[in-house]
Amino acid sequence: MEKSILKDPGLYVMVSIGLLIMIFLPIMMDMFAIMQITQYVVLSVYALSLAYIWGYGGILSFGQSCFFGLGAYTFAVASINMGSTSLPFILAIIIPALFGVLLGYFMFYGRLSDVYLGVVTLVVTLIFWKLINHTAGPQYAIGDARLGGFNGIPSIPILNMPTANGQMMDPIQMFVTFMAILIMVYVGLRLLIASEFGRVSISIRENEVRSSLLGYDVRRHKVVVFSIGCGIAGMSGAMWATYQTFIDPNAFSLEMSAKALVWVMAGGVGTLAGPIIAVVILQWISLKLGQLNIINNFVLLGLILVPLVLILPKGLLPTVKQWSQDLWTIWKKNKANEGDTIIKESETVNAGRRK
Amino acid sequence: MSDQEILRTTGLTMRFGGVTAVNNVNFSIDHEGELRCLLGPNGAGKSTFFKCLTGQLVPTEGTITFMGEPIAGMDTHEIVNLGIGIKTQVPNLFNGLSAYDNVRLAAKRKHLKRQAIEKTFDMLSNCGIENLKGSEVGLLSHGQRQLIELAMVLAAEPTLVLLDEPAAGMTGEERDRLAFLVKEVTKTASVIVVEHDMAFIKQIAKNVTVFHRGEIFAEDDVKKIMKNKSVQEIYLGKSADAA
Amino acid sequence: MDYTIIIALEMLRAIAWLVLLSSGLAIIFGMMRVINIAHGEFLMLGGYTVIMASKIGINIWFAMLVLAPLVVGVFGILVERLVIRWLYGRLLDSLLATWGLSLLMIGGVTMLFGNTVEGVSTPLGGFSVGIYQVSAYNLVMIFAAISILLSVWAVLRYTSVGLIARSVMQNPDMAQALGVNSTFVYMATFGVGSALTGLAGGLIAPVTGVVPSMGINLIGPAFITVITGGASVVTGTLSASGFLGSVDQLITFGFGPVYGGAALLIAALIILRILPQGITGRFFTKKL
Amino acid sequence: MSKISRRKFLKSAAATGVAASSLSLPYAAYADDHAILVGGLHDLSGAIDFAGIPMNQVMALAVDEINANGGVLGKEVKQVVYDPQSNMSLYSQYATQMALKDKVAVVQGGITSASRETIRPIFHRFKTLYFYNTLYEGGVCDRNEISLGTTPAQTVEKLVPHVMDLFGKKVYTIAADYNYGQITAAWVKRYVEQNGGEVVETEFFPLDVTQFGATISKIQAAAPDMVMSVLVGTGHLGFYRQWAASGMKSKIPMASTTFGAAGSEPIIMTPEEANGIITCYGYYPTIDSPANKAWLEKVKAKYPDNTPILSELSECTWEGMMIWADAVNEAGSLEREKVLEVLESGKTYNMPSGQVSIDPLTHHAIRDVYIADLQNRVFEIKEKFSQVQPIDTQQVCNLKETPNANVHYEISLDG
Repeated sequence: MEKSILKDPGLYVMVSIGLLIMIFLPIMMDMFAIMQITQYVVLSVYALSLAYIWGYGGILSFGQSCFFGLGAYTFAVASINMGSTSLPFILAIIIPALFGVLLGYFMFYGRLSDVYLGVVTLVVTLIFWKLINHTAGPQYAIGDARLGGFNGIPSIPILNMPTANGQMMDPIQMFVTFMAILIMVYVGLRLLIASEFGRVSISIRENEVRSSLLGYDVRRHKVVVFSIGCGIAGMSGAMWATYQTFIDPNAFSLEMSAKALVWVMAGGVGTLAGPIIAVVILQWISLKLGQLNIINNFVLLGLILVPLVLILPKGLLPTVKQWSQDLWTIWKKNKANEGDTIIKESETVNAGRRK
Repeated sequence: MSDQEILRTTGLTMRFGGVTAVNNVNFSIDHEGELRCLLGPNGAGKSTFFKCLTGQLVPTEGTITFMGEPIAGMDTHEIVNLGIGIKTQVPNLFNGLSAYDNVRLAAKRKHLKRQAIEKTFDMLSNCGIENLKGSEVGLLSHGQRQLIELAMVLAAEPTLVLLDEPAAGMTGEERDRLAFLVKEVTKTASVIVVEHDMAFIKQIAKNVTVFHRGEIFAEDDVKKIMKNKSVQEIYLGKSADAA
Repeated sequence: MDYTIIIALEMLRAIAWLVLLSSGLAIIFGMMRVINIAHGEFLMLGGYTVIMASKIGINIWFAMLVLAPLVVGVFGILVERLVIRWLYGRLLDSLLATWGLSLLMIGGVTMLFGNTVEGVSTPLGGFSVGIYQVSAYNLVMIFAAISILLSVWAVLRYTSVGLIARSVMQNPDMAQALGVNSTFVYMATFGVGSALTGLAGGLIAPVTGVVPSMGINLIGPAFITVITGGASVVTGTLSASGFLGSVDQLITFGFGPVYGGAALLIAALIILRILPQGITGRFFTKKL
Repeated sequence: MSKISRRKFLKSAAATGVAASSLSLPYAAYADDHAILVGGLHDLSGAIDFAGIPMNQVMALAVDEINANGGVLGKEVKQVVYDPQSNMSLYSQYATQMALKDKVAVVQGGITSASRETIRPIFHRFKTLYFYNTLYEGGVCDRNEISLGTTPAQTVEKLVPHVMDLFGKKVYTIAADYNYGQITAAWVKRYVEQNGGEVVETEFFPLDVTQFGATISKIQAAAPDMVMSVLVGTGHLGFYRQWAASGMKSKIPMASTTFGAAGSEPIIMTPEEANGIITCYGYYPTIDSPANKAWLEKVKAKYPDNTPILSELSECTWEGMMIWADAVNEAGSLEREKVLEVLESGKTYNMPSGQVSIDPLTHHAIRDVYIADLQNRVFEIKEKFSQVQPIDTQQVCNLKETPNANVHYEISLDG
């Protein structure tokens, strides 16, 4: 029964794919393509932050961009003031995580749940968005960093190499670093989900009342899960800021929050790989659309999204899994009918997560 | 057996808006191993009473003392960790997980990893549901779910076990198993059972408390209660005849 | 003294504004548990209806009060049949689908009508309170808000349609078991909610810039009002609009619009923290 | 009196360092068929497509015109168009794509300051010549960018005395709460005071505000002689409507440096709401010159059905293309350095908007500026000022002294 995460082939497949991309892409593709893909990597980390707290903690946040933005602005302000980038990058994880603890305490100890939880996160995000938009005047500066209001903060330093000489990363190095971060976040989350802590998270997602009746401190647990997600979102914000060398209040926008929801939903709630795939596909589509100029791109995006929900209600990855399992069953049956030896059924992967 | 008082409520009252669901209830379980049945028609306040005991509801007035410690107003998980376990009226399980995972999540509260797994298997076999261990519990029958929930409650080795209509939806065989289990439990813990099934009550209980309109109406030996005219009037009527 | 009257009037108008923006959404969310992210675009569609109608010479009042609700109501029913009905009980999928719908509507309206269309001016003039000039149209909006709330209340309270709607709202399965055709009720509810939204969109058309992207600024306040109000359509909308609108206006008068907007959000946050089910989740629970 | 705060931003020149040095630099912008590629980066969908679409249309027209006159260096010019969908991350991606992959010879575009500050460093880093054709708050100091739009000093300096003569000395300023609004409001205050007037109140509005009842009451309480509006965006359109609805429009006159900047507000607003608003821009379609009339004909001929709404934004896009083509032909090369040298030579161009030259010190346009009174959806030009200097940017930027600058200075005025 007890199946170790380390025996899950899916994990190794994903990590190998990730490592292959990390190593071979810089050799195979031109600089421009690498920079494009770097963007998908950053947004994938962002998508993972919501995929984790929603899919494995049952916490639906409509305000994930709040932490994304907080991370981005933390990094921007800290790195402009400090000159170096390593400490600001760490701060960009810690500060959103701490804010996540605060907000989580406010929400979960207020017994908010369901859609109300969503709305509170949304409202908090709107407050941030409003306030940061209001910082156009010269009086709004933290140290050397002007917050800039609607126009945002330009000229954010590029990440330094973590080595001693601390050189600025070139696009390839940035890609490799970010890819490594993505792989680490993915593996870290998989391990976390498979751990005892993760199992409790899932039990809370499944049945909050029963979890507390078993003596689990549901609220504290949720605060921890939430703040882990916030820390990851903050880190992705910092990656975004340094990738773009620019950040504006759109980082806090509802659109940014909605995107995270869309990626996770489209990729499949309760999976980690699904949202990453969704990021790549949907971002790629929107990029390609902008180059086509056939009809209004909002129309096209809408025409893609609406049927997507109707056709793939469970999201991309779970549906594809389901289909391939079905196909497998049919194929097996045919084989059996042909009188071949029955293929030993491969056990479905079920390491602590639900299909 | 120790003589420490297990549970005492004083003036326990729970109001929802204008409705008083539990009214000035003074109730006690005096010693370890006691098994008490709660009777009463639907809406008499039994389930609300349970919810107050487990901290799912914060009582409007009154005190609850468990093992000498006041627990009214504490959080559910804190109370549970003091040693109260509850099987709710409608089985409250992790529907997406297997029976094994369900019970193990409970066992983990008291035991370290390896012991927890042993405990889980013990409980599954004690409750006669070993064969269900891999099944997703959302897909099982009501009776099976009752047993799984019972296994979860017992896996955490509570001092006081609250069982809300445990026999509902069970086959005869399952019910016998349940009666046996409940008796086993009283060796190490006290038990409060809410039940309508008189045959089952007779099978397990000695002392009975009757709830009516949120108050304690009568409290006595099971045989005497069943002969009590006014109790029969408010509640037992048919069941008593049937029994 | 005049200034006090002006502030009071502005508060009423701000409240009416929130009622108009949110009542259609409240019906759809409160009764169907469907989050319509495209709500802002439904308002926009109402606005466009008025503009297009008055462009071809239709009386503006007729366009606002009849055509806008009609067009958006029919559009709503169409959307319900094509998209929403597959998503009942799937709150989040409905969110994703309606987000797609909102993009589709912004782009579609831009393609069909263009993003720069000639607006209509506010009917009625101004009137004066002491030295101050106030738009008479403010009174129209306040009156419209009151009428909408009253009629929704009366329909729910006194008609058999209202009873059916309430029963479905309380317990859809049970209502179905009693022979209520809940498919039809849902469709009708979405239609009515959309029509009210269309009416609101029509009514605000003369006082806002009607452009395809106008919904973005409107969905936030509408959504927050509905959630803060809680499950009861009429009392919830009224109490939340009343509270949030007053806070917003008072702070705006005192400290400026930035703080007014922020105060509205913070007020909503505090309410949700104290009353996690919205205002009517705790108080007025028996009200409609 | 004024102090220019030169806030020392970390230069994103940082960005030029390692990254660019490892790249081969794209100044030979030939496509496979040997046409010369030029990039157009304007929002064609989303919230500000009303501004982006006309700019893109005019750019296409300019490309046609250039090709009809024999192209550039004898080669055909081809437009590469991407739609950033009002989305900053797409802006940055497309900018990178144009610079690195398409290797375009020049890019015209960016509308909001945010979009410009997203793409400007990218073009600077990859040495792709960039024309920004929108009126903005001023202060960009980057030799790689030519900014053709007007800046606040150019318009406010002329508009304020004009309207103060007309209406009086007490001014109430309402402005959008962002850079452009804040800076323009500061210039308004400075020029009102220089002309012996007083700004009784300056109020800032977040861009999502749609309700202006409180402000309208406050303005009435303050009883100014005129209102100066620096409102922008779709939410703020509500102000003009609510202002007219309350009956105030006939009582307190209004001037603006933003109303109708992209040409759409006068159409969305009814004449009852918008008549009499005094504005000041570098271009109006109603300019009475042969050059402008001929240009309007060309636009009409190319877009008989979907004629774009013309404004300073679209006209400057035309200028951007024509000036670039002229400079390349004169330089005889696509090499950025040579083209920039021609652009810095101080040449004067005859454009539909009048005389335009490029200030070699700031790379901003020295241009004619007009004041117009809006009547029945038509800007009636009241006054023309020739060869107005971008003095705001000139205060902070000198590209002769610091040719490698890559900054957007915040121009702030104290007192």
